[in-house]
Parts: sequence; structure tokens; C-alpha cells
Amino acid sequence: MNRFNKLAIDHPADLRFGIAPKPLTTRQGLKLGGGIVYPELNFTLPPMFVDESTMPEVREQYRGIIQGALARAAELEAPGLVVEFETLPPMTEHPAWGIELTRILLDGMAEAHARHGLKSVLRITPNDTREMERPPRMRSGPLFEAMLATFDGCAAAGAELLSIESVGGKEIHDEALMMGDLRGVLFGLCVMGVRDMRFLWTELQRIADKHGVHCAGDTACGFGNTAMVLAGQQMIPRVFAAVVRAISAVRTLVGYECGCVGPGKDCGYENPILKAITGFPMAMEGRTAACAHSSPLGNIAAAACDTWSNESVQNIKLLGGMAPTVYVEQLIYDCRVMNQALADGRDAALQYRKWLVASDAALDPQAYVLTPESAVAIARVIVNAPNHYAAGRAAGLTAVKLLRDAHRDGQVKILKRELPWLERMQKTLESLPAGENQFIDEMMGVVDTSKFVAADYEL
Amino acid sequence: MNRFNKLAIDHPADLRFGIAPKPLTTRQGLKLGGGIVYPELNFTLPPMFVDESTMPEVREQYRGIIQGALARAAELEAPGLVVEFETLPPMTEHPAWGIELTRILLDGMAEAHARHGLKSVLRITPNDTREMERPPRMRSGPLFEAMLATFDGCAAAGAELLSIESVGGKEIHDEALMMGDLRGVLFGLCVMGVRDMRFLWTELQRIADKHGVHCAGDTACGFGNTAMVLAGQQMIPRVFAAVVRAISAVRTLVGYECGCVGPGKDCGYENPILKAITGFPMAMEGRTAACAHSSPLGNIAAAACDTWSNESVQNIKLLGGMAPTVYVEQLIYDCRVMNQALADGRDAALQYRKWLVASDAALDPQAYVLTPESAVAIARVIVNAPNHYAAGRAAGLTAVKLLRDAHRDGQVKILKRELPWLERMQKTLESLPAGENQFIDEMMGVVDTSKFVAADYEL
Amino acid sequence: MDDHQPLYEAILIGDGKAARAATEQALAAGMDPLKLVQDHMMRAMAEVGRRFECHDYFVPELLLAARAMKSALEPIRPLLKNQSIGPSGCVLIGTVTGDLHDIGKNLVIAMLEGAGFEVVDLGVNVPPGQFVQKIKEKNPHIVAMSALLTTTMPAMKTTIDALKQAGVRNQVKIIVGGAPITQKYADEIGADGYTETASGAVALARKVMA
Amino acid sequence: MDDHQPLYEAILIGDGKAARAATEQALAAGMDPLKLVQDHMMRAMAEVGRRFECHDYFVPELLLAARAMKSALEPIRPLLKNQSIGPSGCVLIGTVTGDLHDIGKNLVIAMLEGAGFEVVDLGVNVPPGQFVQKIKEKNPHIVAMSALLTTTMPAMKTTIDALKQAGVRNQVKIIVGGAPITQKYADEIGADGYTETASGAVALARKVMA
Ligand SMILES: [Zn+2]
Ligand SMILES: [Zn+2]
Ligand SMILES: [Zn+2]
Repeated sequence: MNRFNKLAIDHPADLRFGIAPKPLTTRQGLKLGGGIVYPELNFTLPPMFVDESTMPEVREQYRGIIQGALARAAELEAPGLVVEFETLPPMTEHPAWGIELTRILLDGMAEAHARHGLKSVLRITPNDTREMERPPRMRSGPLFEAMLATFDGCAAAGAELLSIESVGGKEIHDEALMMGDLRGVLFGLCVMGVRDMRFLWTELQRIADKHGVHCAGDTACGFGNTAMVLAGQQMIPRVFAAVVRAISAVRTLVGYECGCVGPGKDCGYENPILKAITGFPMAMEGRTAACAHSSPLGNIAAAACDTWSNESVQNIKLLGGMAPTVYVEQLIYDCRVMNQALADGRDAALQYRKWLVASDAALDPQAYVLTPESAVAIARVIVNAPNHYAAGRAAGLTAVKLLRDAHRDGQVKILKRELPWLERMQKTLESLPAGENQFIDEMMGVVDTSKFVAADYEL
Repeated sequence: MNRFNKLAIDHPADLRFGIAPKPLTTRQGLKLGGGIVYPELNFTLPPMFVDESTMPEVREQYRGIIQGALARAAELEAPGLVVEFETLPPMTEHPAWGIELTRILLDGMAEAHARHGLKSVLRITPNDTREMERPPRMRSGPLFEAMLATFDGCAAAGAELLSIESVGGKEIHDEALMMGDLRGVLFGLCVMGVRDMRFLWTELQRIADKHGVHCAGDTACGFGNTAMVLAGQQMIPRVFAAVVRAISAVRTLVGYECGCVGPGKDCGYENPILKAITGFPMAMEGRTAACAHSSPLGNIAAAACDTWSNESVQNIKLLGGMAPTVYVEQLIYDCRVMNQALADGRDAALQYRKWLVASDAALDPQAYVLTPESAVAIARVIVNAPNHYAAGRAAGLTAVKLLRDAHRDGQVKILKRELPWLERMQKTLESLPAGENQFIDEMMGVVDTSKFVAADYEL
Repeated sequence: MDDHQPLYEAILIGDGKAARAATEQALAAGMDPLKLVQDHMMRAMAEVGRRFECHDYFVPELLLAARAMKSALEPIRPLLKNQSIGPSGCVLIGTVTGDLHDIGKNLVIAMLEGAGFEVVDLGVNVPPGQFVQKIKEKNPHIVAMSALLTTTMPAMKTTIDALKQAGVRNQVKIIVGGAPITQKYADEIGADGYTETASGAVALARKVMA
Repeated sequence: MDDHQPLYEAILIGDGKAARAATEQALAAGMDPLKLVQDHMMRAMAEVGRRFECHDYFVPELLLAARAMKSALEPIRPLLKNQSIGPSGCVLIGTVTGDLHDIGKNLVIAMLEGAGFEVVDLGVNVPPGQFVQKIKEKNPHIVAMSALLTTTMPAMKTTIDALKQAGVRNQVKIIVGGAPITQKYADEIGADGYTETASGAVALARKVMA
């Protein structure tokens, strides 16, 4: 466990795309965060079952995806490519399937390297299948064992980057989101989430060490992105989702405390905060992930990215080809512009970053809390806090303050009906007890403890 | 007929996105080419028949497309939107269908305007169904009549921009492409194509005048883009496709000579040349049209665009929503960056344009002939030529020269196996007779005259 | 009696304690319990629904109001034993086999409950057999299924097939939703309705029951 | 006799006049016509095919070579009346009803002819009945269909259904292609093969005939 107590990137101008203070070099020599933004391709199956009987077709699908996409990437002379294999639950429950499909992808990547010189690296993202049982067993049981076996087998096969969208804390956080309950959010993210992350990533680091691969990073997807989607559907206030995003960084940070070295997982929109704290490269997704979900962060998400991802697209036919092939083309062109700007030096890159940031930041509080200035400010209070609970509270308060100030100065549009929420959130956060233990005591009396196994959270 | 004999944009630095010397203001007040780049959304049906029995479902499809896409555009606060309705052949053959669907789209647009203040304008692009008969009857017959009736009815319904991907000359050009025969290319584009364009756009201008709408522009899609696709499949040399692109501008120009005022049709990658000549705004498509086809022009295509299009996407479900909704989101984010750069003034916009251009130009001769410098150079020899035949020849020779020089200077990558083609093309073009009549005489003895109705081309 | 009645207000702002207190006060003052429900509680919930529709209220306000309404009903229920203040209908809901995505389903539950439906939540990853069994047990008007993965959506068809096989298909209306689902897919598998968003679920439930 | 023979060279560079002249010269010199075809012409075309596969040749070179080969064959055909220098197989090809997209189809024709197939081109916008009629007339080994629009691809199924109805489906292999088509769709409609690119057509045609 390595607590970060100062910022790797202290000045907002240094928080920019393509450049990370601690770049990561892959076996084939891609240097992520080393001055070039790489496309990161994601994909999933078209509507179909995954079981023993469909596995031949499943194999064909992945073979087709990787061949088609890499051929296009080679044609367009991509400088390199990160491929993310986010498995589907049956592939994590049956490690043999996940591992076999990993091999198929790696074979395709090796072939493209041999034939076209295309360098690539595989990120493997098994599912957090622990939540298939309710309440989830977080630290033992067959689901947990199978999940670890999938990681182990995929790393052995050659997947160099390990990621997961872990769910620890979601048991309480889901309802907290729906109730607009920031105390529940903090409990889910910074108490339960932090504890599970610490446990899980310690396990994963063991696997990574065994095979000489890297723990890349986690994402507060089921937390921050769920909030974003709910806000997009006008179910909860955008300012609430923005504050959840800031707090979620504390949970995601734990992965890096346990040994992750990036690139942080694409759907972690909190990643700019983590890049400022850790200095590791980050994957991000934005406009070119609209295939997977809408967001108010289409351009600003690119401001500090080191790889640029499409999040997920089904392997279905568009007029221009299979969707993963279409999306790799779009990502490559996006990256070309960023890399041209990088090639023109620091000021040029900052010029482009300015447009990416300015084009979104004023329109939505969720974008505003991710400007380089906001991200560094939130990062700073996180590293200055004595523990994760305090860090979450400080991150939330900072986000609220940033939004209030920005709204006062006319720098961000906040809908009138959301304004009372800013005040309400500030009050809630200010009224929290100073100590984590007291907070836990209070919360354990309030939350539905039948939804989780307290012992799995050391509670 | 208004021959352009000088350039509207004389200097490459003035050929840039969002700004056209002669902007076009729509009824709702969108000023295309007036300092803002607007998204232009295109879409088509998923796999299904279009006939009397399926029309209820077809209506539902278009209703769903326009509602979904405009809701997303309003959510993302698009500054305005061009919607292109490129009909499917049965909708041009049965004008009542095309007109009814036009009304459905216009209703959706009016509703979004009323509810969200979203300004939009409809471009209608009926099919050139004249080619349903072989040889095509270009100037009369029921197919021709139905096509004009579709234009007329759609314009009456409120479609403000008229476009078509006309096919005159394709009868000969298709085979010329496959044979790598530049003489046939010139005959198809600059003799047959020019004559048909002159006839057709005179007819369309009559319709536009009648309803107070605008002839927008044509595209050499079936010529230049067919060449690009063949080059992409390594069927013909890229340098050949690049030269075809340059020559194709002469054909597309005729629309503007007959009254078109832009925005030129999205898939006319020759549009930067036409913007330099005419000063009218241009639609372009690039990376965000990968859903419709791959291209080596993903970023450079944006360098001089006034609207930014996705070309075409089926109305099928992606994880993030129906594909047209997903693509309007991507276009909006693309435009946001361009508009941020524009807001920062001329130098900033030129900085961004530089990256868009530089990121593609060196990698493919088809991109290289479309740099602002190349486009203006080709435009210049076109306006200086005494007639369209001479203009086509000059455009071709200029493109060859630009590529030879650039290759010599290491500014563009040309594959070794393509180099002999540069020489071959230059010889062919240089050996052409000076006068159009002599060229026509020679060609009429060579081409397969059973494939077209000579009288329809005044031949 | 007018809109500014404390009970109405308490439900509107989601204050359960105040709502219950106001109810007890009104009962003590001899108010007709049924009238209390109809004139104040129902009207408050209708206003909450309206505000949500207009996006003046978010889900949290909606849920708090529903909870306040529940509190207020407690002292009334025993007095209304034989009168119908029952739910608009009963909905059985779950995500299909293999699918773990809670929150869309939970939102739909919140919407439905807010609109007065009784909801039986089967949770996530629900096998077809369990749907069948619970239909037999609970006799719901509607079965609602969701799937968020392209690889779990086929389980909707499997589930409907199981309902047919068990002979219970025609006892219920089936509604479906989730990111990869379309109206077309809903039609293909023989569902009775589809909604793109959680907030559309109430209107849909009412429509299929009409 | 070696590779540098003028006939071989003339075909390789697509010079029809030279190829014919070289053939006439060789015949006059008493060369066995069959040997001429097999040792030189076929070998030249194989080399052309190889160069195309490796992307050293483009379609124009391929087509010119095929034309040169045709010219060279003219003086030989009468001498070989009873010997088989016939095509590898006969392919009936067209775009389906409603579809006007020539060039993909024409490319496939060029590829197939280049590989020695006899091709009957029905053109564009071909109604199912015309496919049926021509199958009866020409007795082809393969029927090839293309569609470039999402709204014309369903006509592939209609056409195959018409072939079945007419009882000719099993006389032929059916191959399909075009932008919106997938292997899955080809399987669904019961086609025998699908290729994503025109250049894949030859291998596919050979495969389905094997
Ligand atoms: Zn995610
Ligand atoms: Zn086009
Ligand atoms: Zn188009």
C-alpha cells in the first residue's frame, strides 16, 4: 500500500493528453503516456447467447473482430493500439472460455504485428461476477475463485494489462444514488468501495507479479457512470452526479495505491484526477464512445487521455464495415489530431486541450468538475486528507465549491431546479462527523445491512 | 449559366472550415459558412423492403429517427443542424412516398424547433433513378419525370436544399476506372458528365425558383468515391483515384454554374476545390462517416467544411441508442471543437486546420491533392481553362504534378508500385488533343456507345 | 379544504413524520379517512408525478414523497379495511438470467410504486422457472423484464417461451426494456410492450393494462 | 521453352496485339496449340493472378492481361475444337431487384473471367423471375447476387425463394456479396457462400464448386 501524499502533476497546464509523468512501456515497446495518444478499441458480441453450444460461433466472432479491426488499423498506419477485451459474464464464470478467447485475440494481434508491424497490447477486463450472488460474497466462494482464475489464465496467456470494473460498495451506492443521499454515496465509495478495492487489487497485484504483467486500473463505472446516466435521463440532478464523480476518484485511487500503473480504465471519467495524483497514463472515452452511451463529456474527456477509447460496440454490420472496425478508424483519426498537436510542442497541445475543455465545460457541471483546474484542485484535497473517508468528503466539498463559484461567475450552466441541491449537498457534507469510525457507526445503523456481507468489508 | 473565371478564395489560408465568402442563410436563420460549422445528419433504413405494404413501418422508422436524433441534438445544445434525407430508390420512383416522408421529417424538425428552439434545415437528395433503365434515358421518360416530381413535391413541402448524386457519364466512367483509363475518365466526367449536369441542374433550378428554395449541390460520388473505394481495396492505384478526384471537380462545378449555392453535398470530397472556385459553403464528411465507408481523408476532409456529415448510417440499435442518434452526438462534438477554434480567431482556426490537414496529407495521395494548397492550385487551373474538357485535363495534370513534386520532396507517401502510374497518367494527359471536338470524335470511336443514349448528351 | 393543507404539503416535500402527524390530527378531528386519501394524499402524489414529468422533481423527491405517503397511510389502513385503496395493478419484475444490472430495474420499480402499482421484485439474474413460479404464486397483471447485455437479451425470449410452456403466458402482460432492446425485438419475441426509458414504464404499464 | 517467351510476356503486360502475333508465329512454327495454351497462356495468367494477389498488379493490369489472353486464343480456338480449354465453370451474375450498383458486380465479373470462369452478366435490378429463366437457359454452376442497399438485400431472399419455387435451387450454388451483407445473413437466407470483397469472389467460387 502506497498512499499518495503529494501530486504528481501540480499544475493544471501539465495535466494534458499524451504525456504522463510515469509512462508505461509495453513488451512490444508502446510507451503509453510517452508523448503519443494511442487508440484503445473495445467491442462486444451481437445479440446472442454465450454457452457451450455457441462457443464455436463466439470464437468466430472474436476472430473476425480482431482481424477486421487490426487490418483497418494497419491500413491507416496506427502508431500502435490498445485492445481491451472486456469479457462477458459467462466467460469469467468459465475461465477456460475467457482464456481461450484471450488467446484468439492475442493470436490476431501477433499476426498483425508480424504482417504489418502493428504494435498492440491487450488489456483484459474480466467481469466482477461476485455480484451474481446477493448479497455478494466479496472475498471467497466459487464466483470469486473463477474470477481470479480468469485473471490468472489471461495474464499467463499474454494479456499485459489487468483491469476490472469492480463493484464493492454498489450494494449501498445504488440506492443512495436514487435517493440523492450523499452520505450513502460516501459510505458506498469511500468506506465499502475503498475496503474492497484494497482487498481486490492486492489479490490482482499478486497475479500480475506472478506473470510479469501490469495492474492497469479500475473505474468507478457502476458509481460515477451510473450517476451520469441517471442525470442524463433527468432522474437525478447533474450537480449531484458531478459531486459523485469527484468523490468516486477516492475509490478508484485505491487501485494505484495497491500497485496499478495505468492506463486507468477508459470509462473512469474521474481519471484526470487520478492522473494528477499518480502521474500514471490514463485511458479515456468520450465522443467516440457515443456508440456505448451518451455523455456531456465528449471532448473534455480527451483533455488528459493517454489512450482514447470507444468503450464498447457490438460486432454488427454498419455500411462501412463491422462496427469495431468502423470505430477503430474513428479512434485513429481522433488520435491523429491529438498527435499532430503534440508534435507541435507544449503550447500547441495546450491550445488543442483548451478547445476540448472549453467546448464542454460551460455546458454541464459534470464537465466542469473535470477541467484540468478542477481536477487538480480535487486531486489536491484528496492527497492532503488523512484518510479515504476524509478525502471523499473533501473531494465532494471541493466539487460543490467549484460549482458554486463557477455558477456565480457565469462559467457553467446549472439549471435553476438544481441550485437547491448544491446547498443541500454542502450542508450534508459539512454536517458529517470528522472521524471515519463515527461515520461508520452512524451509517451502519441506517443502511440496509442485509444487502452486503459486513465481514467482507471488515465492518 | 455562369462560368467562374476567377477564384473566390485565392489564398490557401482563406480556405478554411466554417467560413465561406458567400454564406447561405436558411429560413430559420442558420448561416451556413457564416462562422460556425454545423452538423449534418444522414441516415437510412435498416434491412427491410420498401413497398406499399411496408410503408407504415417505413414512416415509423423515419419518425423515430428524426425524433431521437433531434432530441439528442437539443440536449447537447447543437447550434443548429442540417438534416439530409437521401431517399431510397422506391421513394423517388413513387414521389408520393418521398414527399410524405419529407413531411414527416419536417414535422419532427418543426416540433424540435418549437419545443427546444433547435434550428434546422432539410436537404433533400432524391436518387438519380434515371439509371434504372439501361441505357439510361437522361432527359425524358417516366423515371425522369418521377424524379423531378419528387424534387418538386419535397421542395413544396419545405425541403430548402436540393441535392442529388447524379450519374450522367457513369455509363462510361465505371469501366474507365476498372481499366485505369484516364481518357475514359475525362470523357465520362468532363464531356458526358458536364453535359448532363448542365441539363439536370437547369431543370432543378427551375424547381428551386418555383418554391423559393436553394439548389445546394451535386457530388461526383459515383465517380470520385467509387475510385476511392476501389483504391482502398487495392483494385486501382491511389494515385489514379487522386487524379480522378481532381478531375471530378470540373463535373461537380457545373451545378454551381447553373445556380447551386451550397452547401455542396457531403460526399463530394472534391468540395474544397469547389469552395475555392465558388466561395459557397460546403458539406464534408470524414472520420465520422466511417459508419458509411472507410477513407484516407478522415481529418483533412474537415479542413474546409461548413457542415460536417456522417454520410449515412442505418437506423439500427447500438448500445448507446439508435445509430443516427449516436452519430448526431459524435458530429456535434466534432463541431464543438471546430467552433471553439473559430471563436479564437483566424490564426487559431488555421492552427487547427493545419493539424487536420497534416494528419492525413502525407499518408495518401488522395489526401495530398486536397490540402488547401493543392485545392487552390487545382481550382486555379480549372477557372483559367477555356472549357470543361480543358479544365479537366488541366486539373488532372496539376494533380499529377503536385503528387510528383510532393513525392520528390518526401511530402507524401506513394507506394513504389504506383510510381509508374504517375508517369503513365502524365503521358496520357499530355497526349490528349487540344480541342474538345477532336477528343469527342476520338472517344466516340472507342467507347461502347451502346451503353448510353448519345442524343441525351448532345453527342 | 384547499391545497395548502399540511398533509398535502408534507407528502409533496417528502416529510414522512409530518405526513403521519397531519393524518393523525385530521383523523382525530373526525375527517373521513377515504376523503383524506382521495382529496389530499392522492392529489399530492399526482402533483409529485406532474412535477417529475416536468423535470421539476428528480427521482429522490419522487421516492421521498412515496415514502411519506406510505407513512401517512399507516394510521388509515385499519380504518379502510373493506374499501379499495388498493394498488393500480401488480407487477412482477426482474432482470433475466445472466444479467446483473440492478439500477434500471430499481428505477422502474420506483416509478411504478410511485404511480401506485404493487411491485414484486425478483431481483437480478432471474431464471425463467422462477418467473413461472412467481406468476403462479402472485398472480400479477404484468411481468416486466430487463436486460442490459446483448448476450442476455436472448434470455427474454427463453423466458417468454417458458411462460408459454407453463401455460401462464396469457395470464399476464409482458413488458421489456434495457439498452440493447428495441421495439422490433420486443415484437419479435411476442412481448406486449417496450419502453426506452425507466420513466416511460408507468405509461406503458397503464397502456398494456387498459 | 522458358518464361521469357514473347507470348507469356505479351499477356503479362496486357498487350493483345503482341500476344496474338506471338501466337500466330508459334503456330506457324508448328507448336502444339494445346501446349501453347497450357505452358504459356495459362502460366502467364497464373502469374498475373499471383501479382494481383500480392498487390503488385491492379485491376487494370488484370483486365488487360485477360483481354490479351482472349486475343491470343482467337487463332487457337478453331484448332482445339474437340479439346477442352473450356472455362473453370459458368457463373450467372446480377444485382437484385431495385439495386443499381454496377461496379462491385463488374469487378467480380472481371475477377472471375480473369480466373477462367465463364460469366453471364444479367446486369442490374434483376427480378427473381429473370434469374430463374436464365438458370434454365444457361445451366450455370453458380449464381452470384449482389446488393448494396439495406432495402434491396431482402430481395436476395426473395430470389432464392423463387429459385426454390421453380425447382432450380439445387442445380446451382448461390454466392452473395455487397456492403450490407454478412456471413450471418448469407447463412440465414440459405446461400452457399459470401465474400466481403470482390477479390474474394474467385476463391469463393472455387470453394463452392469443389
Ligand atoms: Zn464501464
Ligand atoms: Zn455519395
Ligand atoms: Zn451520401
